[in-house]
Amino acid sequence: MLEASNLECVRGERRLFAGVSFRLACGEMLQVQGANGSGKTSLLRMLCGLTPAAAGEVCWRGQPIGKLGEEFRGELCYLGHHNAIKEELSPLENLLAAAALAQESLDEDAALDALEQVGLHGRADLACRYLSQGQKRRTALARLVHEKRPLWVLDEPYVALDPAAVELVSGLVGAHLQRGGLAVLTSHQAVSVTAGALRELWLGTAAASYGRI
Amino acid sequence: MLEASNLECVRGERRLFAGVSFRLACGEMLQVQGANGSGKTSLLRMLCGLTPAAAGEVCWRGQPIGKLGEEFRGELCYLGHHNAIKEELSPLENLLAAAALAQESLDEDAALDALEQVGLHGRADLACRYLSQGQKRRTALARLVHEKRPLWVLDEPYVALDPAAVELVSGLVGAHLQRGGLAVLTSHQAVSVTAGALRELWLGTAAASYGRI
Amino acid sequence: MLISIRAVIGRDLRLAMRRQADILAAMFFFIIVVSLFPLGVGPEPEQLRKLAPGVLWVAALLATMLSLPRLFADDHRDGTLEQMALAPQPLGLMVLGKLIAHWLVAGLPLVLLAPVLGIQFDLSGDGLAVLTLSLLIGTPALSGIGAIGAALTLGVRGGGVLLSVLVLPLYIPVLIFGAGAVDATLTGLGPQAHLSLLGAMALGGVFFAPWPTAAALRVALE
Amino acid sequence: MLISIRAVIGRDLRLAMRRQADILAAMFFFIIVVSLFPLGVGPEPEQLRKLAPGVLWVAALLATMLSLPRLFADDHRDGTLEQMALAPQPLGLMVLGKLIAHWLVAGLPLVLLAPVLGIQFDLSGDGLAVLTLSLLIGTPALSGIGAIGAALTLGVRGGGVLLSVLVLPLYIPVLIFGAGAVDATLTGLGPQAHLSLLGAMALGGVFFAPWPTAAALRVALE
Amino acid sequence: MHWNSLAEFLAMGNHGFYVWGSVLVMAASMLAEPMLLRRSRSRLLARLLRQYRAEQTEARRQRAANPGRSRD
Amino acid sequence: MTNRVINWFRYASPQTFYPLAGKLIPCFWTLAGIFAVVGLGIGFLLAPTDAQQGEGYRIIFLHVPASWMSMFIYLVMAFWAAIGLAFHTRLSGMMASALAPTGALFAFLSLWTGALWGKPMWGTWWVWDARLTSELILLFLYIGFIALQAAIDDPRRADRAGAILALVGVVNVPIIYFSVKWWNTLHQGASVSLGKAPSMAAQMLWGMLFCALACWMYSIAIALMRVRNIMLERERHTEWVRALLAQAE
Ligand code: HEM
Ligand SMILES: Nc1ncnc2c1ncn2[C@@H]1O[C@H](COP(=O)(O)OP(=O)(O)OP(=O)(O)O)[C@@H](O)[C@H]1O
Ligand SMILES: Nc1ncnc2c1ncn2[C@@H]1O[C@H](COP(=O)(O)OP(=O)(O)OP(=O)(O)O)[C@@H](O)[C@H]1O
Ligand SMILES: [Mg+2]
Ligand SMILES: [Mg+2]
Repeated sequence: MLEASNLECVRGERRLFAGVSFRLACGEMLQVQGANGSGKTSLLRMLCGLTPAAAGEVCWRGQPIGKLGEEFRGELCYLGHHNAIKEELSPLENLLAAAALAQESLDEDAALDALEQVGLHGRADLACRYLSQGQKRRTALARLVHEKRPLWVLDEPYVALDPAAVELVSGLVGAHLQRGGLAVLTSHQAVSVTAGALRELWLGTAAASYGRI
Repeated sequence: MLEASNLECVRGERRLFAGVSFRLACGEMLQVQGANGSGKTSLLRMLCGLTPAAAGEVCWRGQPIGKLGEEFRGELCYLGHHNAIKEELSPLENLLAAAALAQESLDEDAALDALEQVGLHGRADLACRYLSQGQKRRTALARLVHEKRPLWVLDEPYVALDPAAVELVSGLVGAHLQRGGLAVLTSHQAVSVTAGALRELWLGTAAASYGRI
Repeated sequence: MLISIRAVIGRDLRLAMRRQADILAAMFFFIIVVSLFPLGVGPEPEQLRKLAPGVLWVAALLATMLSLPRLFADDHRDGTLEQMALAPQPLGLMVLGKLIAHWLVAGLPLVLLAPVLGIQFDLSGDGLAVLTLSLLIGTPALSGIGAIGAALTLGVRGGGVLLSVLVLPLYIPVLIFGAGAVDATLTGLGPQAHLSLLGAMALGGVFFAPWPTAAALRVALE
Repeated sequence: MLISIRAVIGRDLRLAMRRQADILAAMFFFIIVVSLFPLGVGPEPEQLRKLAPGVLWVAALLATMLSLPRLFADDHRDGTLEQMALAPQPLGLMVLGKLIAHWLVAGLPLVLLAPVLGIQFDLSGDGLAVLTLSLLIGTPALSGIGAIGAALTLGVRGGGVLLSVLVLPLYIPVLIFGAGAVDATLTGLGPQAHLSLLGAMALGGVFFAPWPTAAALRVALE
Repeated sequence: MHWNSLAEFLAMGNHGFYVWGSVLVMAASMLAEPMLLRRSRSRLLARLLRQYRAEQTEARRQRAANPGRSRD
Repeated sequence: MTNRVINWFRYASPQTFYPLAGKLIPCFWTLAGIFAVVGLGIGFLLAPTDAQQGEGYRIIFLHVPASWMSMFIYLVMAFWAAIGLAFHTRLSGMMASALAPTGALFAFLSLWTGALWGKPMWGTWWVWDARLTSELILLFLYIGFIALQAAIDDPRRADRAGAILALVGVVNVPIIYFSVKWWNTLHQGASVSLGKAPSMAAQMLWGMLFCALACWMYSIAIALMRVRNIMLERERHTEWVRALLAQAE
């Protein structure tokens, strides 16, 4: 489904990585690993089409994502370093607004249910400004609860979460894989998914192997 | 040295915690733990005197910190969720500026050395805007390398760091404790310090207040 | 398609309502700038009447401009803009939605206030009517042009003020025709010619601006 | 103590240099607003000469005001302000340092530009000299008063525009005496009285303002 | 008494519009303010009562559910 | 001595102030009503026609009290703000926020009645006269205060920020007033000049006095009403409000 071939990333005068290739099928998850600054975030943004690659190509269902455009974006769910939530709005409103933006239908009950699942019941109507760091991240992650699009790209989803929440998110990703979804994620913590195949990709000199896969 | 008695924290209509008391002596470290939103950040800010407590008192060397004022602040090093670095300045400039602000004397060589220790050599002169999330956090943490003030208050110092960096920071904290310093920190990861006594403080009851998680 | 525009408008309006201060404060800025002028140039009513169209239009322009930096900046900072760029519909449409919301929040209140402020400058009934009409037609153009500038300066160092440098020259035609319409009325010529030119600019601003804006946003996100 | 003020000034100036756009753009904003006016009100030189002091002063005031929201906002967002509040010296002193840096970056360029722009309005040599002098004395007061507003609206919803609502009324005396000094020169009365009042306000602004500002910053950090 | 007729009183020497315009707006706003306050007060009280009752029933339910265990 | 101080602070606590205010409100309303009837009766029924301005001058019975109140209330507000900053009493912040809307209302009414007066007397709704201008600025100051408080949701933060603003404002009000005054007179007189105040007949003076007293009583009553609302809202989790609610049930 998702295929990257010979990706190269150049930042400033630095070549972060080159020749990164992999292929990801349904039900598989790719964990991108590497030291700080090895280019994980850059790689993920390339996979989404946010940053152009210096060389190489990303294909989705066999076609380059640049060509697919909206068709590809309609199947992609990206979660970056930033939470993409508005501090003024409540978690509930944020969740509904995010769904509307992605042209998904999410009714209020489903949204409330999602928030409850990520442990924010009782906070659903409090402006996000007042939430703790971890609660903000949970709000952002609540999108995943009812997310049905096949490709998830998650950049350090576990940051700021407590262990219980980490487990919960792992469960969500596991369920997604079991449904036949794909996931690409980065994390400095060990990732345990309950289902699906886990593949790893090491960036940078740490393992001295571009594309061990 | 540092003593908190009966601290209470009220946010909005919620009482986050009450009756929190502890005493921390030289060479001891307190790890504050609790689920997301249990009030760890709030507690740390109280200990620094940034937020007034709803009830209770924080004392340093036997005197309330409100009275000590600058005297207390001169012995405190606080690192919050935010990195307190300017995106436009390079790590080197940021480090020097932070030292100047705290009225410490840090020469350029020492600063460069600190940056090298946190793994930023080669990046010392790049604007922080270009750094990765983890590298930004490392820049903020570089302050600790030559930090001699006795009380460190660190809010989730390990966030966004790779395992190597986590170890490095643990080593710094350990050395600080061995020198007779005090440290208060929060982290959702397990903390291992090489020296000094580790005490734990649990806030909130995850099960009771957050339902399913 | 319309649904997603509606969603964007709805969200932005809700945000504005939540902030309230935003709407009120844009209006007050307009009021205060207009009231500052007499303090700067002196209180003679004769002179003030002559200045009125220019001052009111310049103030409207500045008030709009001040609200521009936040048009995309908030969405950029917290990552919402990335989500919009990745949404399965043209970014231009969503920009159009944001534009409409921006006008409702930042443009319309100025139009409604203008007659009251005109009185402070001792304008006649006719003058007041044309002033209001010219603002009603002209402010959408201001929002449209402003959006391009806001997108171009997004995430750029010193964005806020750089924005005004980019946008103000483009605002000049709107200012000239807007103030010109009122002036023409006051001097007895008809305002029609000015107003129809203003209308053309407004249409262009609203339907043409979203596309370069969307392109600029994509560049900002790279 | 002086060392820490110096450190703050040095850091802020370095940041401004790094951003550059900031300084340049504030100046361009000033230039553009001043140049917009003749477009809005028509080109008669007689009338323009009368307007000159008012327009230049209002433009200086708006340009200063535009640079205010960023005075503390950046430091607040990235956590530097917390560090300042925890530094072992009075916060007021550091605010004073930031004020001085702000004036050097946002006030001084306006002073240097004023004579050039005054020529556009056909001001006499005397008028130009007094205009420049009045700006030199008055802009520190603008920075000082503005800092209070910036601190009060820090981290508050709709901060940017709320700030102008709070600050503009307080700016009025400065505007009146500043424009008044030039006016008095043009009409043949001496500017001394106005200028000395302006000086008193500037002293008050610089030495009094840092304390309420520091208090407001502590409130914002709570 | 200064006036000869009601009509004269209302005309106010041709300044009726201005005088009564002032009186009307001033009276209206000075009557509206307390009325709005009264309304917001009754709404506030109703809301607080609702919250209070909800809390009470919640507390009672919890006590019934796990007697012996005090709040944690 | 200490006893008295403690006593004083007892009344500064919302808990004791709330019922006290509740008892006082009807008294002030009654007084306001009486004074208003007397004042307006004198002003509109008994007072003679003014020689220069005809009947139009009767706006004075509304305009002057409103103008006075708008200025007084700002002073009182700043006073409470200062107390709040100095002693951290909860009541003072609440009083300041309770006064602001009423002050703004009076400033608006002063402008409105003044404009309606100006049209027949000067032939224009508005001139940039010193007094008028400073009243307008006063309205802006009120609005700034209200907007600032509305923009901060933590009441304690809102109180402190508002107090700082009110105090800065109160230092500025005289400066503004004199600067505006000077500004206007330095220019070669406006083409429309202020009609001199009518030489007042004794009846006018009494009328105005009673109207002003009515406005005072009104302001006190309104401020007490509003402060009671604010207290309930802010202290809804305290024991005394709960006791109150239990009673109401
Ligand atoms: C929008 C228009 C107006 C505003 C904002 C305004 C404002 C004020 C203010 C603030 C005061 C109290 C000042 C003081 O006591 O020193 C005042 C008093 C007064 N105003 Fe006005 N005014 C306006 C229009 C007028 C007009 C049109 C007249 C009459 C032709 C007028 C006549 C008076 C008089 C007689 C007093 C009482 C003077 C005194 O007690 O010293 N005002 N006004
Ligand atoms: N202009 C530039 N010149 C040199 N290096 C640059 C430039 N811009 C970015 N970089 C480097 O590019 C890298 C970006 O890395 P990226 O954000 O993808 O890292 P990451 O693997 O996500 O790291 P982290 O684990 O810290 O999130 C950093 O090492 C940064 O220093
Ligand atoms: N106005 C408010 N009303 C209700 N709750 C509030 C309000 N403001 C803050 N809170 C709550 O206060 C808590 C703040 O927690 P704090 O940031 O101290 O948590 P933390 O322990 O640091 O969490 P994390 O692990 O996520 O960083 C959050 O639970 C938040 O929901
Ligand atoms: Mg990264
Ligand atoms: Mg925290």
